[in-house]
This record gives sequence, structure tokens and C-alpha cells, in this order.
Amino acid sequence: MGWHGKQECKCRVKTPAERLGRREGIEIMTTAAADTETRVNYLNADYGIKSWLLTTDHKRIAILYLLSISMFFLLGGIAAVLIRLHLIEPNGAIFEPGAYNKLFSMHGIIMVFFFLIPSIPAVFGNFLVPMMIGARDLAFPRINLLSWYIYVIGGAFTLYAIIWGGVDTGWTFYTPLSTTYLNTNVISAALGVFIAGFSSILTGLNFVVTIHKMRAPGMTWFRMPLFLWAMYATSLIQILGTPIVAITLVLVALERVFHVGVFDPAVGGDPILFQHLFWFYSHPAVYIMILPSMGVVSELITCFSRKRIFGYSFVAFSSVAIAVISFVVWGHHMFVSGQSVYAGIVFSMLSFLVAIPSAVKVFNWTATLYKGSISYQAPMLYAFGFIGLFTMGGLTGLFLATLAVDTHVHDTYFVVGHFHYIMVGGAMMGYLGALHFWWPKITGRLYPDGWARLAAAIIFVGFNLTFFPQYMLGYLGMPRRYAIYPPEFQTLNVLSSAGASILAVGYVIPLIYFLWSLKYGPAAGPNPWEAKGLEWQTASPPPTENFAQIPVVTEEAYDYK
Amino acid sequence: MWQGFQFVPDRASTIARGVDGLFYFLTAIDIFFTVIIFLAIFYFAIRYRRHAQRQQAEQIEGNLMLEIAWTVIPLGICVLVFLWGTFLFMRNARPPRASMEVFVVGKQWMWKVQHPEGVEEINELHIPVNQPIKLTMTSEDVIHDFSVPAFRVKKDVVPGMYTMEWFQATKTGHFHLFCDQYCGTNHSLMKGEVIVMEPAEYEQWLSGGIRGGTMADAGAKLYEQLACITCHGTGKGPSLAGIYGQPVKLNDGTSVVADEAYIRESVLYPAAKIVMGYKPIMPTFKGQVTEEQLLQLIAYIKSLRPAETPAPKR
Amino acid sequence: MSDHAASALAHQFEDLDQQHEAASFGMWIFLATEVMFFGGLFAGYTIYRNLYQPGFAAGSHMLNVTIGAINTAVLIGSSLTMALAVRAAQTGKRNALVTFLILTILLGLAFILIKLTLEWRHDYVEGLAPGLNFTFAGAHAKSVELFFFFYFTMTGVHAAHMVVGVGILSYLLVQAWRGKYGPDRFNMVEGTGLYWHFVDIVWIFLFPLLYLIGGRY
Amino acid sequence: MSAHVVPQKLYFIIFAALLAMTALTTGMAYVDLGKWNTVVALVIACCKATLVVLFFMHWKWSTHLVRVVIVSALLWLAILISLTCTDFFSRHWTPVPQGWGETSLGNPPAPPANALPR
Repeated sequence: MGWHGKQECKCRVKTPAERLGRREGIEIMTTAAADTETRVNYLNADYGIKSWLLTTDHKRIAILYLLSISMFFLLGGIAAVLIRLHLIEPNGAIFEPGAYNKLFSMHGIIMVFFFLIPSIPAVFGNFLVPMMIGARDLAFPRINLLSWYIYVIGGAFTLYAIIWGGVDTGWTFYTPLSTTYLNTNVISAALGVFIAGFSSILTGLNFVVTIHKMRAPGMTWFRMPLFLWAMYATSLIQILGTPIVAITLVLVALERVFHVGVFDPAVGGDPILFQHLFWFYSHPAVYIMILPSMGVVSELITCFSRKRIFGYSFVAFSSVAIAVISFVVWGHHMFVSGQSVYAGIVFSMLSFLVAIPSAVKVFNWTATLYKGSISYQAPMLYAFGFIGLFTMGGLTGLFLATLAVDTHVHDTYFVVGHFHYIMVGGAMMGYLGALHFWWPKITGRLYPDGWARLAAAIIFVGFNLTFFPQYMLGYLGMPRRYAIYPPEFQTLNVLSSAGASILAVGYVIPLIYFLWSLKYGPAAGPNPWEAKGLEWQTASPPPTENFAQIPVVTEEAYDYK
Repeated sequence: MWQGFQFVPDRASTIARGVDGLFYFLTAIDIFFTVIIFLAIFYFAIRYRRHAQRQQAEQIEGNLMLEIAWTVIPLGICVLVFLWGTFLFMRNARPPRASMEVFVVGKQWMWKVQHPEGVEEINELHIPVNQPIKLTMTSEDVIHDFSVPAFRVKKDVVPGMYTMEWFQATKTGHFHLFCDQYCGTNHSLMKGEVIVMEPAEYEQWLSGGIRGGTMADAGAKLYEQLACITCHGTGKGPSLAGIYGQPVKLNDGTSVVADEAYIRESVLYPAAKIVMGYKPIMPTFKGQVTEEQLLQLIAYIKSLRPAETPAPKR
Repeated sequence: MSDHAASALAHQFEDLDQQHEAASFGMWIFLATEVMFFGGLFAGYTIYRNLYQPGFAAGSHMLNVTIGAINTAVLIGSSLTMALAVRAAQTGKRNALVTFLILTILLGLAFILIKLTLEWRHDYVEGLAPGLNFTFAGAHAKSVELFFFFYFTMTGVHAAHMVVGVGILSYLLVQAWRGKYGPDRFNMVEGTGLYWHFVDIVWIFLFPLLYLIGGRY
Repeated sequence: MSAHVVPQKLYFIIFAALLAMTALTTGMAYVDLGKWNTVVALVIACCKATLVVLFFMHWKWSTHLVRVVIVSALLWLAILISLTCTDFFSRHWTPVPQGWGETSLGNPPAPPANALPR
């Protein structure tokens, strides 16, 4: 690894691209590379802060999102590091329990609502949806910009809540704890999430309309890249689920202000109703995080094995099936909540159904590799990592859908391990895979592939070391959200914290080489991976209008003949 | 750091074996599929790695039989696991008739336990071994969760309603009791111990701990203090003798079964359900009785036999 | 295509038909989210209404049906004028458009004013406002309190939508006055119309659920 | 542009029908129908909403796509309400456990015969 020293780059301007081409089996047109510097693209079309803050270009809005979610990821990540450090000691190494509670609440709220949910949709969806269908922009560019501002306002409210007084509800805002018993800044945190929800709704709305109405001539539904099917399914969830959490948080805020409300046991209200309404959105929200990653993986696997995907229509429809089924399984978060046992049975049965389309996807990706021509550039390693971790995370979901087993592991570290395998092992791996795959398209620069592969390996190892012990902790019975725990759980906690430190290193490396590549990275050319898909047919970085002429699509997706 | 480290949690209840069996079955399924996927990826990735720049992949559209196979087989496994898990769960959801009933009140941040004989304890639950125990639980403030990993049981403890869990310990010893539902600042301190004893030892412990008579006795005292007897027992209010578990006709024509929740509601919100033929004259006792006292009143009302006079026994 | 039409077309669309379809489709999707937004309240209402029927009936009896019915009529009237406004925009009749928009705004304001002065204020003074002034202590007091919490939340969220609608209509009025809308360019008017009708439909359900359940006999 | 222009007369007819139904539903509340009062009120409300959607909101002249959006919104609302109701209306099926005062220390647990769902 480390094929570029800085000096090498300086003295031999063109060679890195050539060398990369040879090493990775990619042909790079040096003329295209030289061309990049002078050509007008979306990045250099206009200058100044105003040209960014008032832009309606979907690509620039994607960059705005990229910067803001990266900031939130950093905040949430710092919280995660502190949590793991604290848990090295059974009695808590750093914080008082109250401070620890604020810390994990901050970690959860930021990571879920301000990083994972907008991550792939708002960054790569925004950047790629119009380009992949061959359109000049999304259907409603101004609404797209509005959604970013709404996101920022929501983020500001939440940051305010976190900085002034903190919030210690956990990201689940369970009543009556959140409505009656906490003295922290619950209202402004809830308001922040409420506001950010509308950003998510508007993004989803924009994508659905765009995919329906703006496809280029010849781009039929079954010629669409699978990333678009995944984005479409994700958007359905954003549109139909988010309003419910919005109104639920309004009810929580009202109850806090007026000291009476629909979840208040004192007037016959039922706290369990809150859980129903909350999970009606928040379970599908998990699929808002994972579905886009699944779409990304379909792109990566096909490109780096140079094959059409195995069972296109099954992969496509499984995305939609996941989106639909995800809405009828929420009760599995409530098996021990005091919900009726019969409702528990119904929800358990439905929960198993959602495993099927996920399994279909995993099998199809694996089968796609068969008789391929496989190369292992960094994005492909992230895709492999995704499949492995998602398989392990998804399968442990079966434990939680099973009534009797869930009774034992519910609200323990088993659940924590499970959803981190899905959200970090799955969604985050997909996000990083996407970042590595489309970075040359977004910035026009290549990053050092060797370092990227190293980072992928470190993340995979660090991740498993962090979260696998948590499954074991959960089975042993360690409850989640504990600042202080019995000493017999220490060994596994220390192991988990050690893994987290490796994971942290794995996340810092890409940050460094991506920043490095902005200045020193060799020009990428329009299609460094020789990938199919309309976004690769235009220059990197693309011009503001995306395509000089709207392309006409004549071939199927992933036509790697 | 290695103190007390173990791979498998204590297995100390009748339920634990069944749950663990299913847990290991699921683990085996997980390992099986994870290994298949990992091996396939590794094998394909090495076998079909790209040697030359222009090496062609063989284009395969898909295979319907395979798609059906990997839809139907997981579905079959899911159905099996669902049935198995549901069967166990339903068995574990119903306490045996001969259960010993213990009352639990969760409160930020402690567990208050009352035995039928009147013994109260905090953050500890003493129980006899090999005896089904049924916990009737409620919360004074927020949602808690009564979890005993060694017994493989847990259930949320919700304000405003009674939840129930039961178990039968098979081993004597000390076991962790955790609050598993996040309940505020000192959530992680809301833990205690379940102490399982030989029946004889338990009897001994019990006799050493009795302070104010049984729960029903305490309830009877309360019944007098609160002057319930001036109406319930004189005909001004409905008689409470033997009503527990029986249907009660209400003045709107419907009827309810007089269970714990009904009695609790009638004490706190008397106007909510009016018994047929009576006037809504009862004052509320909200704020005058704690959740524990409510449980004592319920215990007392339960102890009244239909034949007895409605007045307290003393 | 006239110059006017060309300026009506945003750069990302191929033609006006595509733009119109996208706009109306987008508006419908937004309404789907609104259905779910109110849906959370309706779900809660359904459950509690079934658990606490007598209390909800008692609460309902304390509302004034006559005012509710009149307000329903006012809102239906505003829906009619809104539909006529959209038609005026489609057919390019500026004066009719301006007139109907003014009528819609006036009827909308009338609805809000009736709600505010004759109902909410009255309920507040009577001690039926949970959290602010709730003094009702008859039978089923806590269910009645729950009912009134739903009453205020649902009508409040509905009224908030009316206020937003009136705001958008005022913007449309200014634009219509300037002659910005015509047969090639009425997506804004049509979309606002859809929104306004949706708010009307929500009220069509709120009226029986809040005022009429449990009967009045 | 392909939007349908509806004759003014039709709008007024619908308006009249909506007013009539408002009067009807208000009137029906004063007739004692028992449980059916609620049903009647909701049926009339559904009819009114249907008229508004069909004509004021141009469902009748809409594309299939728009109709799918409307139907799926209602379907999702139905999912929310019905699955939440499965909890609330089956909670009381769990039998009220008996056994208070029948504590039998040391006895083997009786089979849960009484605990079958009613």
C-alpha cells in the first residue's frame, strides 16, 4: 500500500493515474484527466459562499449534506468513544450515571436522526438519483434546498438541547419518563427531531416524483440501477412513516408543556400507545438506513465482478417488499412491554416475514460473484464487509423476532449488538462503500486505493471486535443503558472497548486520505471503474446540467458484456 | 477483570432450559448460514479473481429454481422458529394455578417487594425453590422492567396498569435482578438480587421478617382507617365480599370482571365505573393511598369470601 | 410554445405536461404524509374512544353542535370557492381567480374566528381546557379530560393547517393580482387547492368524531 | 397542459350535496340508533370525503398513479390503526389469573389448564 508518496506525485504528474490504471486493471484516459482541470463543472461553475447556500443544484446540495452529516457523525462518534471508555470499569471509568445517560442519548439521537437517516439518501441519493435516471435535476430543486435548511434547523435545535442542559431520554423518548420525570431539555430535542423529520419527508417526496416522472427516454423501470429501486423503497418509508413520529413527538411536547396528555396514566392514557406510535415509524426507519446501503452494494458487486446482477427483478422487488413489510412488524419492540400477548404473536409472525426478502438479497449478491471477473478495489471490500456483517446482524434479528428468546435478550446488549451490526456494520459499510465508489465522480479525484483497502480491513476487524462481545454480554443478561454494571461483565466490555479503539482508527484513516486526495489526488477521469450506469457517462466532476444532452437508454442495467 | 467470567448465564428456572434450547438452535442456524455465505464469498472471490485486464465474466441472468429455493427454505425455517418460540412463550405467559403471588412495585430507583404474608423487602426477592412464583407488578412513576436473566424472564412494569410474570426456580442461590427498561438517572443502580432458598429456609426467613401481619391484614387495617367500611358494608356502597374475579354489572349495562386493575381504578377514580344500582358518591382516594397500599387493599378484598360479612374480620 | 409558457417551464423539465404532472403528483404525495400525520391522532382517538366510551360521549355532549355544523358549512363553502378558483386559473380568468381566492380566504378566516371566539374561548372559560383550566369534576372526569385533550389537539392541528393555508392563499392572491397565473401556469393554485380540500376532509371527519359520537338524543 | 376543466355547475351540485349531508348527519345524531349512531355518522363522513376527493380534488380525471397514492395512504392508515388495535383489544383476553389464597407451598405446579385463552 501507499503507492503515492507526495514527492512522486509532484515530479511525475501523469504517472499516478497511469500507474493506478495498470495496477488495478483500469484504463484511464490521460487526456480526460488533463481536461478536468480546466473544464467547467458543478464545483467551479460559481464561487463564493452565496453560490453554495442558495444553490438549487442537487449535486451541491449533496455536498452540503455531506459536510453537515459528517459533522454530526463526528459528534456522535466522539460520544461513542466516550461511552466505550466509560464502560471499561464496572463502576464507570469517567462519568456519573446522569452524565452517561446524556451521553448515550446524544449518541443515539445524533446517529439515528442526523447521521444514518440522511446519510445515503440525502448525500448519494441527492447526487445520484437525477444522474442515474438521466435527468438534469430533481423534480423540485428548491424544495431540495429547503429540506437541507430544515435539516440544519432541526440539527440546531437538537444541538442546543445537547449543549444547554443535555437530554437524557435515550433516542426512544419513552413516556412517561420523557414527558413527566426528566428535567432536561426534552422539548427542544424532540422539536429538533420533529423538524428534521420534514427534511426527510421532503427528500423522499422529491425522489419518488423524480423517479416516476423524470426518467430519460428508454430508462424503463426494469432498466433502472438497483440503487434507484432501493432509494424508491426508502422514500416510501420516509413519506409514510415519518409523519407518525412527528405527530407523536408533538404529543410528547404538549404533554410536557401542559402536564396532561394522551400518554398520561393519570387520565387513563396508556404509555404503551406511545410505543406503538413511535415504533410504527422507528422500526421502518431502520430500513431507511439499511435499504440504501443494499442498493449501493448491488452497484458495487456488479461493477467489480463485471457482471449483470443475479436475479435483477428479485433484488429489485425485495427492496419494495422490505419497505412494505417493515410497516407491519413494529410490535416486536414491545414483546415484554405489557402489550397483549396475542398482539405479540401477530407481530412475531410478521417480523419473520421481513427476513425473507433480506435473505433473498444476500443470496443473490453472493450468486452474482459466481463466474465473475472479480477485482478487489476498496469499494468492493466494503461491499464484502457489508454482506458479511449484514448477514450476521440480520440473522441475530431472528432471535429478537422469536417471542420466547426475545423475552430473555430484550433490552440487553444483545439488542445493542444486533442493531449495531445492522446500522454500523450494514448501513455504515454501505455508506463508506458508496463514498469510495463515487468519490472520484463527486470530486474528480482518486484516493490511494491501498490505504482505502487497509482502512476497510481495519474497520471490519475493529467492528467485529467491538460488537461481537456485545452479543455475548446480552445473552449473559447485561442490560443496555447501564452506566454501572456487575463486575463479571468486565472482560467482554473491555474487549468491546478495545475493538472500538481499532474501529475509531479505521474511521480516521479515510478522513485523512479523502482530504489528501482533494488536493493531491490524481484526476479520476469520467469512469475510473469502467462502470455502467449513466452517471459514469458524464465527466467527473459532472457539469451543472449533468448531461450535455439527455441520454437515450438502450441497454439493460449492468450490461457488462 | 476475569472475576466471575462465564460464557453461559446461570440456568435457574424451569423456563430457562426451553429458552436456551431454542437459543442454541437459532445460534446453529446463524452459524450455518454465516459460514455458507462467508465460504461462498471467499471461494468465488478467489476462484474468479480477475487475472487479466480483459477477462470476461460469464453473464448469468438468474435462476428461478434457485430463487424459489432460497425463498422457501428460509421461510420454512422461520415458520419452525416462530411456532417453537410462540409455543414456549405462551407456556411461559401463563402462571400455574398454584403459584405463590408476590407483589412488586417499581419506583425510581428501587424495587419494593411485598410477600402475601406481609413481609416487605427492597431490592431483594426471597423465594422458595421449586415453587411457581407469580409477580403482580406496577410502577409508581415511569416504566421499569423486572428482569432476572438466570430465569430468562422479564416484563415491563408500567404505571397505571398491572403486568405479570411468573417463574419457578430450580436452584438455590443468589441471582441478579435488573431493571431493563431505561428509567432515568440511576437506572443502572436499580438492581438487586433474587435469593432462592430451600422451602424450610424460606419459611424461617419469612417468620423472621414478618412485621405487620399479612398483606391482607394490612389491607384490613387500611380499610378501616380510610373508613371504607362506612359505605361498603352498610349497603350505601356495593358489598365487596367475594367480588374478586367475579363479573360486576355496571350502571351503563356493561359488566366488567373485578380484577386488580378494576379495584385499583375504583379506588383512585371511583366515577369511572359505577356499579349498577348505586350512585357515584364515592370520593377519590388518589393521593391518599400509595401503590403499595393499593396492593394491600386488593389483597384484603381478595381475601374476603362471599359468605363472610363485608365488615373486616377483626 | 409561447414566451409566457417558456418562462413557466423550469430547467429540469422537458415540457409543461411533465412539469404539471410532477407538481400534482408531488402534492398528492405530500397529502399522503398529511394523512399519516393526522392518522397518528386518529389512531389514538380510536383506541381511547373505544376504551372510554361513556367519558368521550359525555365530553362530546359539552360541545355545541350548531356551531360545529355551521363551521362545517363554512368550510365546505370555502372548498367550493377554492375549486372555482382553480377552475378560473385553468381557464385564465384573472378577475374570477382573484375574487374566488378572496372568498376562500374570507371563509377560511371565518372558520378560524368562529372556532376561536365561540368555541375554544368558551371551553376555556367553562374549565374544559386540560392543562390550562380544567375544573370539570362530574362522572368520568378523567376520560372527559382525555377527550378534551384530543379535542384541542386535533382541532388545534387542523386550525394550524388552516392558518398555513390562508397564508399560502394570500401569497397566491398577490401573484394572481399581478396576473402570474394562466392556462400554462396554475400548478401553485392547483396544489394549494388540493391542500385546502384535504384540510376540509379532515374537518369532515373531525365533526362527527368530536361533536356527534354518542348521539344527541 | 392536460388538466381537466370541470363545468361550474358540477361544483355547485357537489356543494349542495355536501351541505345536505352535513344537515343529515347532524339530524341523525338526534335520533336514537344506539351503537349505530357512530356508524351512520362515519358512513356519511366517508361519503362526503369521497365526493370532495372525486370532484373537488379531481380524482375522476386523475392518473392511476395519483389514485395509487391516495389508496396507499389510506391503506397505511389502516395498518397503523388495525395493528395497534390488535394490542388494545386483545389485552383483556389474557385470563385473570386465580390462585390467590390457594398457595400450596411445596406442591407440584398444577398444569395450566385454567389458563387457556377464553
